[in-house]
Amino acid sequence: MTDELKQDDLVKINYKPPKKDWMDTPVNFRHGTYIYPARAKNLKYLDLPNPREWSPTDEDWKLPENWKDIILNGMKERLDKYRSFKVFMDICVRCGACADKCHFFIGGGDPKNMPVLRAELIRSIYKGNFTAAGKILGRLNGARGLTKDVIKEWFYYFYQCTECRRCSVFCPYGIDTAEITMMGRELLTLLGCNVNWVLEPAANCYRTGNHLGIQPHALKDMFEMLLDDIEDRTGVKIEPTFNRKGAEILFVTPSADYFADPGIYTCMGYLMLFHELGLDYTWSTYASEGGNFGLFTSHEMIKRLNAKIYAEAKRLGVKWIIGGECGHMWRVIHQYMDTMNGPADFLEAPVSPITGTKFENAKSTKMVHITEFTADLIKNNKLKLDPSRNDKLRITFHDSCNPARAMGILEEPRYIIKNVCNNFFEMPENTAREQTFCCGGGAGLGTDEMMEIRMRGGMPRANAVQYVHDKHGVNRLTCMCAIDRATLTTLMEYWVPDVKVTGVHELVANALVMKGEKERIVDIRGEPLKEKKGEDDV
Amino acid sequence: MKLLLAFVIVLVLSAVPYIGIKYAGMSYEFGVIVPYAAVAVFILGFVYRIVKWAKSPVPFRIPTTCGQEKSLPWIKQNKLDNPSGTSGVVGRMALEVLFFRSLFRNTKTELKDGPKLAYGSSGWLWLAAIAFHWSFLIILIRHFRLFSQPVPYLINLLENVDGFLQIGIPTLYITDILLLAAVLYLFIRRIAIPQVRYISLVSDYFPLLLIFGIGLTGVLMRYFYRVNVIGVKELVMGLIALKPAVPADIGSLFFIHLFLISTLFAYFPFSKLMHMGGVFLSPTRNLANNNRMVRHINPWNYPVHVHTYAEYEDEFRDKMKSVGLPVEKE
Amino acid sequence: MYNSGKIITGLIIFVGLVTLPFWYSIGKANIKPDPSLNTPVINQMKVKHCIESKQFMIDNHMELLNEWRNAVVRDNKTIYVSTTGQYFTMSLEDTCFHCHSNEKQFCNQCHSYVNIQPYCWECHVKPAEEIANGH
Amino acid sequence: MAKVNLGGVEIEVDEDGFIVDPNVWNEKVAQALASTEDVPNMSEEHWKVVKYLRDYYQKYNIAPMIRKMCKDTQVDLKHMYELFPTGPAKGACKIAGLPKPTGCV
Repeated sequence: MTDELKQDDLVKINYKPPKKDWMDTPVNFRHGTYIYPARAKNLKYLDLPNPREWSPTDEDWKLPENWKDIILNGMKERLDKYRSFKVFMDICVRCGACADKCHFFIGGGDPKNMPVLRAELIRSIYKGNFTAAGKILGRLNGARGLTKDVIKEWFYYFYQCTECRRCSVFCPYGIDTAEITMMGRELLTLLGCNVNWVLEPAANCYRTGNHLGIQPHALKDMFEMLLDDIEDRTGVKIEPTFNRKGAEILFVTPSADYFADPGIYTCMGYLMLFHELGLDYTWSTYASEGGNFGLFTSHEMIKRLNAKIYAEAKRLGVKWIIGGECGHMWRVIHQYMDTMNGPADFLEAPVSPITGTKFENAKSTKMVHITEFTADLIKNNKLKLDPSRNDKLRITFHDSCNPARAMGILEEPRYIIKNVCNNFFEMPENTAREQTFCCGGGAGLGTDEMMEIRMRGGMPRANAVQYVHDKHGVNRLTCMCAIDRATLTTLMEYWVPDVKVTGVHELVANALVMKGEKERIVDIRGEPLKEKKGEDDV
Repeated sequence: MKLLLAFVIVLVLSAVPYIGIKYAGMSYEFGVIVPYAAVAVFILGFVYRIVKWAKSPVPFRIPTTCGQEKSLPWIKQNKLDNPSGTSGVVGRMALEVLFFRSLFRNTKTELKDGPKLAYGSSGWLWLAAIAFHWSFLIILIRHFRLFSQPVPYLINLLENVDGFLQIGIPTLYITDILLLAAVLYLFIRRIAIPQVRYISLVSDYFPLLLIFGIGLTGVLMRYFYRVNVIGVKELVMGLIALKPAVPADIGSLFFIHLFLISTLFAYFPFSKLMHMGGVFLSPTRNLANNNRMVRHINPWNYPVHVHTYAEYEDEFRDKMKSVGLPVEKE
Repeated sequence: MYNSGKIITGLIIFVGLVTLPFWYSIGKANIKPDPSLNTPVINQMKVKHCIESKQFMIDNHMELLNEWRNAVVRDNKTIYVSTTGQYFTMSLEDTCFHCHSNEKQFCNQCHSYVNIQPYCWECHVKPAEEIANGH
Repeated sequence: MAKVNLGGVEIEVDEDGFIVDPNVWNEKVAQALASTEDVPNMSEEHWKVVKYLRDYYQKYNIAPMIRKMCKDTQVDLKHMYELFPTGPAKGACKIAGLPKPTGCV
């Protein structure tokens, strides 16, 4: 995967744009920089237009005959529906403050990865077709005609944006490239120009309830395995319930948490925590996915996939919902769910049954972030914790883009981490909190065929980890996002191999002193709690 | 090329009134009709653009949060960068509009050997932007002395503050220098930084040069080539009293100044300069981050196809039963 | 969500601010300045002529006065030779106000019209108003 | 999608060479796929893993967690990488004719 990518080549970055105007520079599809197109079967399953076999490297993309009208009508519709889109199309002054804020530009130097230029890709079409000045002045005003090459360019660059919103922090008008990329992808969806890494999870999620296509019996089997491991390591036997009506709380988390390394350790953390609390909660196989790859497809798809959470909460008759550690999932839950699929008036405003704390900030959506829930437990001394069990870990924390910049959930995970481990080190200021850098693989880019772009885009993040690794001997990168847990793992293997990736609740799992547990000699991964002498890499 | 074109356009725009006044005696056209038309276009155009934006709803509440959310009571919320209510939003917008809060965060990324990425704070763009916008505003307000009779005391005060250095006769205004310097900086920056030059359009160079032209003609009139300021005020007062008359011998420099301003006003609503109004409508800044507390309404929310639980159970019922998962229908 | 109320309010404020000069001028008489030369000394002059041409004085009196001040105070020079070769004492009170003894009717006419506040009077004493009778 | 000759049969594969239809899989196909994944000879251990994957997939329509795969086949992860140098998810699953997993993995 990363074998053929040489770091020495990757870091030779030329930030100087070419002489030729960007409008005259066609896109070049090169392996490692684009994602395979969505399979026809996935488009069909989701009733999306123009299912077909094609490849971005083909000359002919098999677009529908009236593709131009589709795009222009689609743009008009979205300009009328979204003030953000309309305003962002109009007010950019091209000051360039965003340019070196994008991880893909920093790590690659492609000028079209400057957020301003990414937006110009679509703004130029807007000007040429929807503004008088653009129609009259044409290129002088940055307008251009809509051609098939434009569509190719859109496909290339809107799938080289992870919708991380870092640029929008710095933009004097708050122009949010995520919003523009989302529009671009919606328009591409109208032509059936999607990527498989997004649409297959979306189709899976639609059908089986989760991205990975885990069917209910398989899900059960996976949990058996996790529960065995927990028993093996702690001596505590846990029996969670699934699809149980009448539970007080529904718990929803990304499916990667119960399928893939290292997410499963975080998942064990949830299981152990809830068991220890004696929480009256249930998992669902129908709403078995917190993530929402609709966010990377279209607003309509967000709603279609997200609808399951409230529907299942209603069916099971729970009072409220807790959500696990995931990034873009929380963008959807925090910023879209209630508007799209609410009001959730069949639920109750969340109250922690353990501490009695009312989660005022979630009283309408009725869904609480697990780190809010756990931080409250710790603050109220409801957990017995032994942070020394994490002593071999020297930890730093990666703020995942969406929780940081679409929610502002910054202190809760830090509070937990500081209470469950003794060695915590922040990454540099310009790379943390609202200025955090993307893992390089968000928004549906986390696939192997994108490896070059991922390693480039992840470089700023990796570089900051390298910094704390060198300075403080950091060997564990904590995050609260399932995409992060997958993509940062690869990123670390490539750039900072001594650092492993973990979720917040994996650290909780290690530190949590459970009733009736046996003496812990291994951590939740089954590795010795204490480093053997001589192997200490601190 | 783009730069040259913008330069030529501004030159031509300066030449037009000069020729018109000097050789065609069109002082009424340039002194009355053009300014009236420009102000009308500006106001109508501005309102039109805002209304056009306003017609599109804000379907989702999508603030960019730049600090700690409001959550548990013992966690300190960053009320300005992540507001949860109206007062916070007003504060955030005020910081944004008056002090360019977001631009103030600007950093410069550098890739050093290692590879090591370094992020230095980079305040020059912010400084120039602040100097430019505030100077422009103060100069605009100072011009009120030509638009009012008697002149309000506040204008005197502003003039005194702006000219407190008491350099030269007539007194040098600090904002005059700041404006020209800032525009020059913004302009040079646009040419000198390769990435910024790469993204720059004619419509980026043009307003800078136009404003520089306005500032320059203003400064020339005040400090070097005097025009008949009494005549200027008579013209202006006639215009605002809707009894336009053009006094003789004002001096063509003034008409160049006036024409360039008129151009700016008329150009404003059709250009990126509308960021002045747009910044107030930016959904990532002007919304409270109270998403989970208060439901936001999307006026065009419509029903979509979903995969219902019933359909799901129908497909997987046997498998569910095989592992003891409860089902609705046996 | 349209927020039309807020937007309309904002627009009204904006248009109000832009058109403020129009509103401000309503009901106010637009009196043009009319500097008066009606002083006893000027009235007695056969040829009414300042130290330089009228146009020069209109455009440059402030700089001339500034130069005079510097010449007198810093260089101890007190004689000004005009372009026509006449000699004048560089003195605001003795030369200028000798003729223009009507500050209110002369200086202030234009100065207040365009809102200029010369700082002459920070040092100099304003001349007693002398307006010729019978005007 | 491209068709390649695997074990004497023309089979449709995706961009990464995973076979599209798991039902066309047989041992000959597996042999052919193995040679594309740096597994020149399929040993008994290889077959044990591949057959386990097939069985699991047939039962659950998905590849097992890597951890589970190691546990159930009694092949530890390190050895798994020795057997399948391109990794258990990519190499072993591909040889077993399973589709590539997608999502946050």
